[in-house]
Amino acid sequence: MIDKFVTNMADAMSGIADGATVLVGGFGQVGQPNALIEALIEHGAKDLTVVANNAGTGRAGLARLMELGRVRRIVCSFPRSTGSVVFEELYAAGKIELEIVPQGTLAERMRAAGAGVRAFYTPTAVGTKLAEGKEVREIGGTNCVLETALHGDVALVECWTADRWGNLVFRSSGRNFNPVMAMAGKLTIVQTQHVAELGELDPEVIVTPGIFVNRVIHVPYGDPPL
Amino acid sequence: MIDKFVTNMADAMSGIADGATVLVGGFGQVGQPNALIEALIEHGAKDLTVVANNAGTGRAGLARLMELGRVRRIVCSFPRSTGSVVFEELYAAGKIELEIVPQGTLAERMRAAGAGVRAFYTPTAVGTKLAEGKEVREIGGTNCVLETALHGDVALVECWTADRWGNLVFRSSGRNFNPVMAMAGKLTIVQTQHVAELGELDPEVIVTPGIFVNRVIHVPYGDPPL
Amino acid sequence: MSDAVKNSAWSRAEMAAKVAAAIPEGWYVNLGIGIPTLVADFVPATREVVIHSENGLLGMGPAPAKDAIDPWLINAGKQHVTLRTGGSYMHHADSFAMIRGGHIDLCVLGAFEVASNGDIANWATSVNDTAPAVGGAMDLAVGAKRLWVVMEHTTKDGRPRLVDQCQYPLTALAAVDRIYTNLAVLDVVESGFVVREIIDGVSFDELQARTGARLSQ
Amino acid sequence: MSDAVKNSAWSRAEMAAKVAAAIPEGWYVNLGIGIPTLVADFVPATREVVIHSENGLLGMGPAPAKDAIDPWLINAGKQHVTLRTGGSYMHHADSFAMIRGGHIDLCVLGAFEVASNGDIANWATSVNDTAPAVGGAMDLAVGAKRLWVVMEHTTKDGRPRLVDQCQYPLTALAAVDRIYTNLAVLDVVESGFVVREIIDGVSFDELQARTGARLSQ
Repeated sequence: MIDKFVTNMADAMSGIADGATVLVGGFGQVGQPNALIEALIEHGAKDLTVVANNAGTGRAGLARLMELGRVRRIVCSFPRSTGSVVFEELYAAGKIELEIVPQGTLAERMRAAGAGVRAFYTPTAVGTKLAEGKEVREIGGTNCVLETALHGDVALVECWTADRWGNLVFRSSGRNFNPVMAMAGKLTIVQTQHVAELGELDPEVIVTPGIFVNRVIHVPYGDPPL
Repeated sequence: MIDKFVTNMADAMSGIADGATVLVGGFGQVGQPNALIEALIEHGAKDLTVVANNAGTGRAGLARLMELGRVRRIVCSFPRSTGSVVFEELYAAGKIELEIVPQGTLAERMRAAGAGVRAFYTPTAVGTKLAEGKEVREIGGTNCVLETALHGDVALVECWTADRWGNLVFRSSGRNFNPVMAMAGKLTIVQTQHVAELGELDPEVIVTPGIFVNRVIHVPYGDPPL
Repeated sequence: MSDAVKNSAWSRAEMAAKVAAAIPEGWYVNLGIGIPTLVADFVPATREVVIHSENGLLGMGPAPAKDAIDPWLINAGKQHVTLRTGGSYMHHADSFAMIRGGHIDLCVLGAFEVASNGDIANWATSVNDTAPAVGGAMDLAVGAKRLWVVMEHTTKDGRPRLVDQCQYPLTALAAVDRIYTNLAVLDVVESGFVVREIIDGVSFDELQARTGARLSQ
Repeated sequence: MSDAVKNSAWSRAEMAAKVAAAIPEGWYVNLGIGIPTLVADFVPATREVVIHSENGLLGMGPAPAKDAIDPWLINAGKQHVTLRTGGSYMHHADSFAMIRGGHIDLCVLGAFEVASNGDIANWATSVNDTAPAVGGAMDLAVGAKRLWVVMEHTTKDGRPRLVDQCQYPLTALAAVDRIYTNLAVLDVVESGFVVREIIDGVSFDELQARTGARLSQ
């Protein structure tokens, strides 16, 4: 019987190595795998590359992971936002590397990784600082930048309901990067609010089929903060 | 009020020009927009490029369109199948051009068109006849072929239920190429089995949001043949 | 500022209302942070305009009443919003496919500067800022069918924001189609900025004096 | 054929059963047309193996009873099938993302020829065929984590199908990991074909005599 559920965070985090690239789902406070991030802090892996839309806020979660010196590099579209104090400090002190990627290119690079596209040409960012050093090529009359697939060694994902095959559905804007990162992670770990029996999720409405999921842990943590 | 429904096939086909590239959904007999294909025959546009997984079977539908000499070129993954008699005749007589594309590359090229990716590198077909004349490049240790986005001037799509905004859901394996072609078509025309009131389709389960759809016509034609 | 400008300059709400008035029924529209967000409030409820938010909403509705907030439903600016009847949710790659694939009829963004060739600078506040937040601005500026900018005509200390060449880091090249400022509405065409409307009591020459590139009428 | 080969050569069903026996629980598997399709019938119902069909099914089940056919539910071979509890539907781009993105643990395909370096030829029946049907074969051969081939050891007129170099047009380079024939099971490793099992009563030398490339044990 396929059963991707694990019952404790040590099992959920098992095998995450130092130096790993970790994709972290969520947009704003919604759909963030907070319990998994806490578990990653506990787990101890260091020298990480974190891929997320933001560079953390406040001093908990991702910000805490950074503050502990465990993140060597962050890849994101929106590093500087309200409350990104830890990132600001580390960045000013030269203690963290930053790669800024346009949000759509970030999503598309991970989707490419998940879909076996090795690289692609996009007009986004042509002629800007974010295209510096990248190959530019005219395709059908439009200048495009060459962008490469962005894989994760690990993806941390939050969802609304999961079953034991790892089929996932999401809630509202909690979907965001989560399904894309699930595809792009070699080891995809999911925290779910609710557990469904196999077959309870309608095959027509499953957003992330279990093939993209390795482990699921039930964390009914409730709503994002208002 | 947005209302993408049209009530007759002449309105549905309006503006399809000679020389157009027409994407035709369906896989096997399932999810094929048969009524729209018939209407395209009636409409009269010629010198068409048709993109579909198969090159038609029997003497109706796509095969009929070809037999009438209206298709200059077909792009597909599976030209020669049981009953593809019309294609075979035309091809043997040099009366139709053929571009064979691996099925996954075909889907990905249309997805690229819909998603603004202008071209991409894939390892599929490297070292085969289907990569002849195409750029090959090593990316991360893997040889890849450069494939370009495949746009449609028109996409003909079949779905299970549609609402007046053009939101679509599909039935079972009737989904196949339809949502991908809906994204890739400049003018996407849909035949739907059922009509839903706006709001009846759960926002969590809409497969093709209305942004990808231009016109919908209600054709409750029933089940594909067994 | 001259008295005429002071008296008749359009407020943020007036600018947003002007943009809203120009959006026809049926358009798919993405609204950036700031004044662009206000545009939605000025589209009459009877006119169906479908608002896209890049974090995976199509058919975004207005802010909810305080006691009806859904904590799971936010927009790209992280504000609590609603979903209209007919709206749908999608993941980030599908959401940006809508933007990058040319399916959004109109994107409205704020900006620091717009050049007469349509270049836009709206993401980095100085060339020395090494960690600016780009978000979806570059995708939107390049991908949407039309890009309209809403911004003050000049900086607080009076420097023009409509210029021959942007000084701030660029967001996209030759992307802007129209600009709504507090003083005027301008289109960007082959030859540069064309003035479509000026606030009451201000002449073309007065507007030109506040602009860093040649205007035509 | 020698009597020993005649008597003990594996049937199509036996080949399929051998493949099935080697698939562990939890694998995601795509089965090509022909003998590979039969494999599903030999996976015990108690062992959860998730079958993928490239036309948008994950968790494909067996053929339905004649009076329980769903006309909307077919597989890549256009046969009517069922969906297992836990299965899901997806569109073609998402379905091939599973294949091309390396998420399928195993693909089982038929073939005309396999070369000792793992090259596979399975789509065009001759170099002169200008309109062969490739379907998803190239995507599967390149994309799946493992590629196993099931085929007769030789052609009907006795020519070897395991060769030093494929004569038919290639489907993919260096892609095959294992081959199940009616006479043997072979792995493809750095040095070429390695025999893992031979049918009863046939020697290594007899197998070598029917093979167009050097075998090792």
